[in-house]
Amino acid sequence: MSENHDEHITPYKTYVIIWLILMALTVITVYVAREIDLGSINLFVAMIIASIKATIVALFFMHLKYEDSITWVFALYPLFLLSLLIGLTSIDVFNRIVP
Amino acid sequence: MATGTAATISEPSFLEYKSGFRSWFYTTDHKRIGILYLVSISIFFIIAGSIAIVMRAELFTPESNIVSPHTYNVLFTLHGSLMVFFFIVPGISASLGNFLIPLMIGARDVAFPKLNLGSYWLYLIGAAILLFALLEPADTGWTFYTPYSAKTNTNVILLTLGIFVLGFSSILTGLNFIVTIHKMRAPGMTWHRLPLFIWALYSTAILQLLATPVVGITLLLLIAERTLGIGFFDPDKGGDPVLFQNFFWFYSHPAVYIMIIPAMGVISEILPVFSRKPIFGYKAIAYSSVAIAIISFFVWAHHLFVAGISETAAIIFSFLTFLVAVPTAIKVFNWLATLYKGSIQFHSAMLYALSFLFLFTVGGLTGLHVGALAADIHLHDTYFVVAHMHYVMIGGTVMGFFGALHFWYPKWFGKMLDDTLGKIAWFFVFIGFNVTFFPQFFLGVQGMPRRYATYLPEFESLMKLSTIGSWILAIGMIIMAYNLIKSLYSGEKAPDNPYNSLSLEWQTSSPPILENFKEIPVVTDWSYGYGKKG
Amino acid sequence: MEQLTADHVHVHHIDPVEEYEQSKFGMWLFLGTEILLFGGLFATYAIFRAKYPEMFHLDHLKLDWELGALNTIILIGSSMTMAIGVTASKKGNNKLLIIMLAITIICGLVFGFNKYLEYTAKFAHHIYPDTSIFFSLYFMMTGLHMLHVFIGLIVLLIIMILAIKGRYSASYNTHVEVGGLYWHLIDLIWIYLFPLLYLIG
Amino acid sequence: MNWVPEAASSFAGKVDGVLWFVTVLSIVFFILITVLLIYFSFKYKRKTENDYTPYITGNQTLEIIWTVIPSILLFVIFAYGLIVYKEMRTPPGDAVEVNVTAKQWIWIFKYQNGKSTINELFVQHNRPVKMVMRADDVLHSFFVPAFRVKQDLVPGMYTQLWFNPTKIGTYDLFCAEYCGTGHSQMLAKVYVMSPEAFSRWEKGDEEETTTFASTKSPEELGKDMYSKNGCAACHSIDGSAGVGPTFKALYGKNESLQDGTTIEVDENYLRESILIPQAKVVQGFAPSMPSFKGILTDEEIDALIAYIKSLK
Ligand code: HEA
Ligand code: HEA
Ligand code: HEC
Ligand code: CUA
Ligand SMILES: [Cu+2]
Repeated sequence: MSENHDEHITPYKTYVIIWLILMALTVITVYVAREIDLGSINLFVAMIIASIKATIVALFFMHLKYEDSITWVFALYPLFLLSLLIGLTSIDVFNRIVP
Repeated sequence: MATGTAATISEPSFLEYKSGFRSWFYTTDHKRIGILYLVSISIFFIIAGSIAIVMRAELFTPESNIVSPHTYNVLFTLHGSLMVFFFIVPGISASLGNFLIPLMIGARDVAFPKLNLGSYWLYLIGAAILLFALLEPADTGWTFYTPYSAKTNTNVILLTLGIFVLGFSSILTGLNFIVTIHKMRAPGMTWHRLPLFIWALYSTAILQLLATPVVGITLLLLIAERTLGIGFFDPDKGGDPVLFQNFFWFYSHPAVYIMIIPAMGVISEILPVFSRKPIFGYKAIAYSSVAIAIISFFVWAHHLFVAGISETAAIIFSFLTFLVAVPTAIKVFNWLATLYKGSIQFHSAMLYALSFLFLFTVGGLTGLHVGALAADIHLHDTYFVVAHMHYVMIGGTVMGFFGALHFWYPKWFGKMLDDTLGKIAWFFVFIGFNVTFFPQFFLGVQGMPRRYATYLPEFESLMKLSTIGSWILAIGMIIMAYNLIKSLYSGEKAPDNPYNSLSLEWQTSSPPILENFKEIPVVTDWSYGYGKKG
Repeated sequence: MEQLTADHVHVHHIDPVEEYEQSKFGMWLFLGTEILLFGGLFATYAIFRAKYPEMFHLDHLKLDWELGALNTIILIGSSMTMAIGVTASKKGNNKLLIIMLAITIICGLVFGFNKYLEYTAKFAHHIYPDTSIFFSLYFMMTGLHMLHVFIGLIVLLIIMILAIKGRYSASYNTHVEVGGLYWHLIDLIWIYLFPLLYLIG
Repeated sequence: MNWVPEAASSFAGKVDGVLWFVTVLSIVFFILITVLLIYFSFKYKRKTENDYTPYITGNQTLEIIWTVIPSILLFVIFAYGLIVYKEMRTPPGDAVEVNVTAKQWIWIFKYQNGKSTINELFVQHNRPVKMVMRADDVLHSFFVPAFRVKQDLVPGMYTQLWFNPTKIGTYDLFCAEYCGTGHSQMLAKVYVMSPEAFSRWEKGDEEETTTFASTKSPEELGKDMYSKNGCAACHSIDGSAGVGPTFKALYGKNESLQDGTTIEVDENYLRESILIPQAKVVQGFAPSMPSFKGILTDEEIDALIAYIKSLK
C-alpha cells in the first residue's frame, strides 16, 4: 500500500492484549472441559469459546474489522454454507426410518 | 457506449506478436490462455463424444456385442467424467471467460495473470493424471458412489485425483474472475452497465469458488478410504454410504449451474445483437443469475430421493428444487421478450441461441418431472434422467457454447466463419440431437434403467432410433469442426465489429492487440443501447 | 522468467495499491475455499459424533490433550508474532518484520515437531487412521491441517527471504499481508480442532 | 395412451397423475414459448440493414406476472408430488413383509413362512406387501416400473418400500442403481398371483407341479434354473469370461485354482462350487460368487449340473 492509502495500522500493544485474551480463553476452555465437565453441553460451551476466539483472530489479527463489506460477505458466506452442509445433511441422517 | 479506438490501431494482434511454444505455454495473456483452454476442452469434447458414439453403437442391439459389459461401464464412466469435469465445467467459463472478461469490462488482463497461467497448468496436470488413470480405467460412473467405488479393483484413485487437481484449477479461475470483476472494471463501467455475460460469469465464479472444495475433500476422503482404510463411507466400519452422496452432490448440483449459467450469459449477449434491441429486463436477468448461484447450494439432495435419505430431507429438498426453477423461468421469458419487435437476423450464432431457448426449455421442464417427489421415484436412474441432463447440458450449455464460438470467432481469430456451412452444421446438430435424446424420455418413462450395457428387447426400437440420431449428430459436429478449422485458413478477414455490436470487446481490433485497448476506454452507457434515438 | 516479464509489458502497469487490494481480496476468497475444504471434515465430524457419542468419548481420551494445548499456545503465539510482523512491515520496520517471521516459522516448526511426536506415539500404540471413525477423523483433520502448516511455512520462508533481500517497505508489503492472512487461517482452524478432538470428543 | 407402462399397483395411477400433470403443464409452456419464438422470429425477421427497432428495456408488470405465476404453479407441482409421495412411503399396517437381500448380482427374497426364492418374487393379488431391504455388498435399487416403485438398497442399513399389486401377471424387476459389471443382468420377475394360486405356492406344491412334474428333461430344467437363479449374470454359455468362468466346455476340463492346484471338473466339484463357492476358487477370478446353500434344492442343483454337462 502507498502513503496516501488510509489503511488502519493496529498498534503492537493491541496484539499483545489480544494474545493474552486468547490465552485466557484457551485456559478456560481446557478448564471447563476437563475440570468442570458439563456433560452434554460441553460441546456447546467449547464451540462458543472457540467461536469467540476465532472471531477475535479474524477481526484483529486478520483486520477483518477494517475491511469493506464485500470482504465480509465472502468471509461469512462460506460459514453459512458450512452450516447448511452440516444442518441439511443432519436432517437426512437423523430422520431416516428404520423399518 | 465508449468511444471506439479500433480504427487507429496498427499494433500486432495478440496472436501475432510472438510465436513459438514458450510464447504460448508460458504466456500470461488472458486471450492466449483462453485459446489454450479452448483447444484443450475441445479435444476432450471430441474424445468423450466419440466414446458416446461407441456407447450408442453398443446399445443398438439389446445384447452386448461390440464391447463387454465391463468395457461399457468403463466407457460411460469416462464419457461422463470427461464431459463434466474436463469439458463442460471448465468449458465456457475458462475458455470464453478468460478471453472475454477483460475485454468486456475494459481491462488489460485478469487480476492475477500468473495465477491464471497456473490454473491452466493445473488443468494440464489433471489431464496428465487422467492419462495414467486410463491404464485401468475406473468403472464407477461419474458419480463415484461408495461402496462400489471403494471396492472395485479398477483405478478409481488416479481418476479422482485428476479431478481433484482440476478442481483447484477451477477454484483459482473462479477466484481470479471475482477479483477481476470487482476491482478492474474500466472507469464508468458500473455494475448496472456490466454486460450480462459478466454477471453470469460472476455468479458462476462464486459457485466454482465455494462448491468445488467440498467435492475436493469428498474425493480425498474416497482416496483415503481406498489407501488408508478409513471408513466414513464404509458400512462395515460404521460409516454411511449415503453420506458420500450428500457430499458429492453438494458440489455436483451447483456444478450443473456452473455449466449452464455461462451459457445463459452467452445467450443474453447474442440475442440483443441479432435482434438489434436492448435486452429485455436487464436487472431481472442479472439478479436471477446471482439468485441461481445462491439457491443452487440448497437443493443437492434431489438426486437422492430414493437413495435412502429421510423423508423430511426429501420433502425439503424437493421444495427448494422448485424454488431454483423460478429465476430460470424469469430468464427464459425475458429472452423471449427481447425478440419482440426486433430486427432478427438468422446468423448461425443466432440459430444456436434460438435453439438454446427451445431445447433448454424442454430440458428445464423435464427437470420439474424429476423434481416432483412421486414422479422421481419412478423416473430416477432411468433414461428419463439421461434425456433430461442431455437436454440441459447439450441443448443448453453446448448450444450456448457453439453459439459463442460462431459469434466471437471473428474476434478470436480475425477471420469470418462460413455462415452457410455453419447453418448446415446447425441443422444436422439440431435434428440429430433431438432424434438421439427425445426417444430417451419415453424409454425412461417405460422403465429402461440407465447404465445398462444390455437391455430387454422391448426397448429395442427406441434405442435404435436414439443410436441413429447420434450418427446424425456426429455428422453435424464434423461439419462444424471442419468449418471452424477451415475458416482459420481460408476465412475472410474479419472487420473489427462485424455485427455492429455495442459492447466493449468489439470496440478494439479483431483479433485484439496484446493489451486489449490502446487506451482504457471510459464507459458512458450500457452495451445494449440498440434502437436508441440519437 | 526474465524473458517472461520482458514479454509482458503490462505487468509493470499495475499500481501497487491496486495490486495490494486485489491480492488481499483474492486471499480472502481463497480462505473461503479453505473453510469449505475443511468443511467436509467438520460435517463428517458433526454427524459421526452425534451417531457414536461413546466411541468419540472413549477414543478422545487416548489423545494427549496436554500436547494439544501446548500446540494451541504455540500456534496462537505464532499468529500474534505474524500480526506484529505485518504491522511492522506496514510501518517500514523491516528488521522487526524479519525477526517476527523467524519466530513465527520457528513456532510452526515446533508445532510440526510436536505433531510428529504425537503421531509416532499413536502408531506405537497401534492406533492408525483405520482404527476407528474417530481416529480416521483425527488423522484426516490434523493431517490436512498439518499439510496447511507445511505450505504456510514454505510461504513464510519465501517471504522472509524476500524481506531479507529488502523487497518490502512501508509502501509495498502485499506478500506479507497476504501470507499473514493464510497463516491466521491455519490458526483459526486449529482453534476449532483442538477442543473438538482433544477436549470434548 | 401407452407412453407410461402398464399400471399394476394401487398408487401407480396416482403417480401417473403427477406425471400427466407436470407433462401437460410443460406442454402448455413449451407450446407458448415455441409459438412465440417462431412467431417473433418470422414476424420480426430482418428486412433491411436499418430496420427501425424500438428502445424497450423492460416492463415491471410483465416481470411480476412471469415471476408469480410460475412460482404458484411450481408450488402446486411440489404439493401434488408430495401428497402422492407420502402415500407411496407409508405402508399400511397389515402389509405382509418380505425380506429382500440384494448382492452382486442377484435378488434373494425371504418370505414370512420361511420360504426363499432367487430372482423371483411371489406376491398375492390385492394384498399390500412391504419389502424390508438390505444390500450385502454395494448399492442396488429395487425398481418395478409397473408398480412405479423404486428404492435403493444400502449396505449397513435397512430401507423399505411397499406396494399393493392390483393386476395378476408377471412384471419386470430391475436393479436401477449401478452396482458393477453385472448391473444390467440383475433382473428379476415379480409374479402377482390370485389368492388361490398364491396359497398353493405358499404351501409349496406349486413348484412341484409346475417344474418337476413337467415333462421337461433335466437339461431343459437346468437351463431354466440357469436363467432364473441369476447364474447368467456371471457365467456365460458362449465361452466368453464374465464375472465368473464360462460354463461352455466346463465339464471334464482341468481347472486351475487360486492355490496353484488343478482339479478335474466333475459332478462333485460342480456341486461344491454351487454350495460352497469359496472352497475352491478358480484362478483369475475373485471369490465373489454367492452361496446357493439353502436356496436351491438338490433336484435343482442336479438339473443345473446336467445342464452344465450338456454345454460342450
Ligand atoms: C446444465 C445442467 C443442468 C441444469 C441447468 C439442470 C436444471 C434442473 N434440473 Fe437437472 N440434472 C442435470 C443437469 C442439469 N439440470 C444432470 C447432469 C443430472 C443427472 C446427474 C446424474 O445423475 O448423472 C440432473 C438430474 C436432475 C435431478 C435428479 C434426477 C434423478 O436422478 O432422479 C433432478 C431432480 O430434481 C433435476 C432437477 C432439475 C431442475 C428442477 C432444474 C431447473 O433448474 C430447471 C429450470 C428450468 C425450467 C423450469 C424451464 C424454463 C422455465 C419455463 C419455461 C417457465 C415456465 C415453467 C413452469 C413454471 C412450469 N435434475
Ligand atoms: C457435457 C456433457 C455431455 C455431453 C455433451 C454428452 C454428449 C453425448 N452423450 Fe452423454 N452423458 C453425460 C454428459 C454428456 N454427454 C453424462 C454426465 C452422463 C452420465 C454418465 C454416467 O452415468 O456416469 C452421460 C451418459 C450418456 C448416456 C447414458 C449411458 C448409460 O446410462 O448407459 C448416453 C447414451 O446414449 C449418452 C450419449 C451421448 C451422446 C450420443 C452424446 C453426443 O452429443 C456426443 C456428440 C459428440 C461427438 C460426436 C464428438 C464431436 C466431434 C467430432 C466427432 C468431430 C471430429 C473432430 C474433428 C474433425 C476435429 N451419454
Ligand atoms: C455374483 C456372481 C455369480 C453368480 C450369480 C453365480 N456365480 Fe458361479 N462363480 C462366480 C465366480 C466369480 C466364480 C469363480 C470363483 C470361484 O470359483 O469361486 C464362480 C465359479 C463357479 C463354478 C466353478 C467354475 C469353474 O470354472 O470351475 C461353478 C460350477 C459355478 N460358479 C456355478 C454357478 C451356478 C450354477 C450359479 C447359479 C445358480 C452361479 N454360479 C451363480 C460368480 C457367480
Ligand atoms: Cu444391482 Cu445394479
Ligand atoms: Cu441437481
